[in-house]
Amino acid sequence: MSESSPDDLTRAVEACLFAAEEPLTREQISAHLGEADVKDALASLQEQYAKRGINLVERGKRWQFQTAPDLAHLLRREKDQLRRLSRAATEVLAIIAYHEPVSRAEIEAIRGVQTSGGTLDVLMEAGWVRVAGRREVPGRPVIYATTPEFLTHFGLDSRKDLPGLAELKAAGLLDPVDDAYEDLMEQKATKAEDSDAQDDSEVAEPLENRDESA
Amino acid sequence: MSESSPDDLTRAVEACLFAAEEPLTREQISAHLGEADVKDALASLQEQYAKRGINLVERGKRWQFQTAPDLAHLLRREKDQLRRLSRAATEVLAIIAYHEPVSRAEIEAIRGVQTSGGTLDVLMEAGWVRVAGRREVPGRPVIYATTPEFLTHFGLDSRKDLPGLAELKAAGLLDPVDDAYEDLMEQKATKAEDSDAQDDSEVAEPLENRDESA
Amino acid sequence: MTGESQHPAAGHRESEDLGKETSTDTAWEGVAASSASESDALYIELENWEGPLDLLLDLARRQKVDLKSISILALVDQYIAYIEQAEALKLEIAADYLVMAAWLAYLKSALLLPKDEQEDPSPEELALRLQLRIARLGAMREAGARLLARDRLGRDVFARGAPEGLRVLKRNQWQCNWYQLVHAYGQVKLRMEPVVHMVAERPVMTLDSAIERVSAMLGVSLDWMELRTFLPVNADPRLKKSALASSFVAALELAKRGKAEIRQDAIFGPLHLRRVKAA
Repeated sequence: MSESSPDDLTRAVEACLFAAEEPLTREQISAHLGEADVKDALASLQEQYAKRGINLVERGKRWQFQTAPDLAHLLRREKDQLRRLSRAATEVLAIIAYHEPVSRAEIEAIRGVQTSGGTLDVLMEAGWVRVAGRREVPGRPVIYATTPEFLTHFGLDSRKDLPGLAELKAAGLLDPVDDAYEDLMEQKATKAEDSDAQDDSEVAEPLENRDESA
Repeated sequence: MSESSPDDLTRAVEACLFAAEEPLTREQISAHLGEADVKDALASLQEQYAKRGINLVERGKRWQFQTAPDLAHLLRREKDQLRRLSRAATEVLAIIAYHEPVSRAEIEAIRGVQTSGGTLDVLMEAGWVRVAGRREVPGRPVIYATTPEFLTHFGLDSRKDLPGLAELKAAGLLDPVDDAYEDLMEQKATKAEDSDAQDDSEVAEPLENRDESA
Repeated sequence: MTGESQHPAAGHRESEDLGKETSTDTAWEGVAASSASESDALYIELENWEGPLDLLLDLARRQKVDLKSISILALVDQYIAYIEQAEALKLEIAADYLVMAAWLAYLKSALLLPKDEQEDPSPEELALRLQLRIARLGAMREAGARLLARDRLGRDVFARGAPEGLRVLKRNQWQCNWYQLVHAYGQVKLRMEPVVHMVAERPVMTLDSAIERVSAMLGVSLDWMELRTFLPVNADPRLKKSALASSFVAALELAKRGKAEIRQDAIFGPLHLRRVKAA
């Protein structure tokens, strides 16, 4: 650190992020520093801090310093205990995060149970969920989505970072039941055709297998 | 920084000071970190941060991170915003200009409406009005007058350049409201057939009134 | 109430929900205490299920297979057995659990029927859809647990404790020009001037002069004449308006006196006047 002292812009970006009370976008940092381009400075700071007790992280396009996760046990204090999220709230939060934007009816379809208004209130009060407009269908239901604070709190760079998102998508587990059912039926139909086609070559296959095992 | 990654104790001290809500003594830091000796860690951190945008400083045996002094100006950015003077403020300014020096009570007597303190504050913030002493009458009310900036802004050599009532009248600025109303009706009659413009002018009046109350 | 499959202990259930990434903070609220008596435990658990689908998900997890390959028939049996036990213990069971039990019993019987007697949608389709729903809920349950187990701000990682804060000082640039200034003064002076009502002198045509004028003009011709032709030609527009109004009233008056007749061909159309020939 002492060997290579950072340039002025990097120092300015560093100071800005340190002093800020909340995560800053690149644009906000630029605005504070006379519209300077801070992209490289952020990248170099992120690298410089990677192995320190403090890290520079990007959460949904907003940057902030925070303590390194492996030091959690040293820093956690009694008063820091977060209010526990109820099971219902956790589930609703997950559904909103992985499906956003979703209406209450859609949340209820997945959970198979009515969601009390209080559950959504808790999530909105925590600042993790917001009303994201209305769906343009009959009844114009309100739809919900997650907030930048959600990403910050759960240490996600972006929504793509949600744990297991790619796998869930690939497995079709984020599609509505109706769609998933129809997909399954289609797959079955094509499989059936394939196996019909295979019937003709039934004789050939065992031979091939035998070859392989030899 | 990346060349020599700090040891675990130094990292822990770094994170501790970063997350602390107030400056910490060496003993307090030790207490957080299982009574480890943090003297060397503090010294090396102080050196590592010496040329950065953030410095580690000791003030009265307490340690804290703070923004480098030469960057302090970055934390307070000034931004101009253009704002139109409200109608009430414009009236008060005009009264002060024509009658200075005047007390608030006199302004109110001329306007026939109570004047909020905020209005005078705005005019003083704009740099057009100043407190010009007190009137030597019971209660010794503060009296207000215009400033040289006022003359400059309005392109006046002196207050005597302000048009008199007779001139205002001649310029049509003091046309009696009744006449103005007649004219409006006349315009309406001609416009009535091909446009709905009259609706707009009807809406405009209440809006202006609202301005005044602001 | 015999054995694990019918009487899942609350503690066991919790650890299954959370999976590997469990940390102490992520525990669900209000999980039953293990010291509770058997009936209490069941009761508390029923309170803690988030609806029938939740109970089904938990029973399905107990089959210890991929949710895609659970046996729906076994699941139906387990669910019904569970509800029956709760009923036997005279526990209050929410209606939706009973509805689900009835529906599952129907599904089971349909699944056991010979294929050709089946209705649409087929019980296989219903079973598959139920399985898909359970899998979706399971996926979200796991996702929630994994989310809560992440390095969370304020629990695992910390923001700066005492940031100096970035300030944007907004400096107002007030705008007002000379015209607005003097105009405002004029308005104030006007507002505060003693109010004097001046009745503006307007050019008008009185009814009497209109009657005189219209009857005179009617005397010229026996043909229908439009009302507007009675008006003075080069008059001030304001006088014209007044003349139109008084001439109209004059026409009505003359008609009333039997000296003229009035015709109008269309609504809002021009009015025509004609002298009534002396009998």
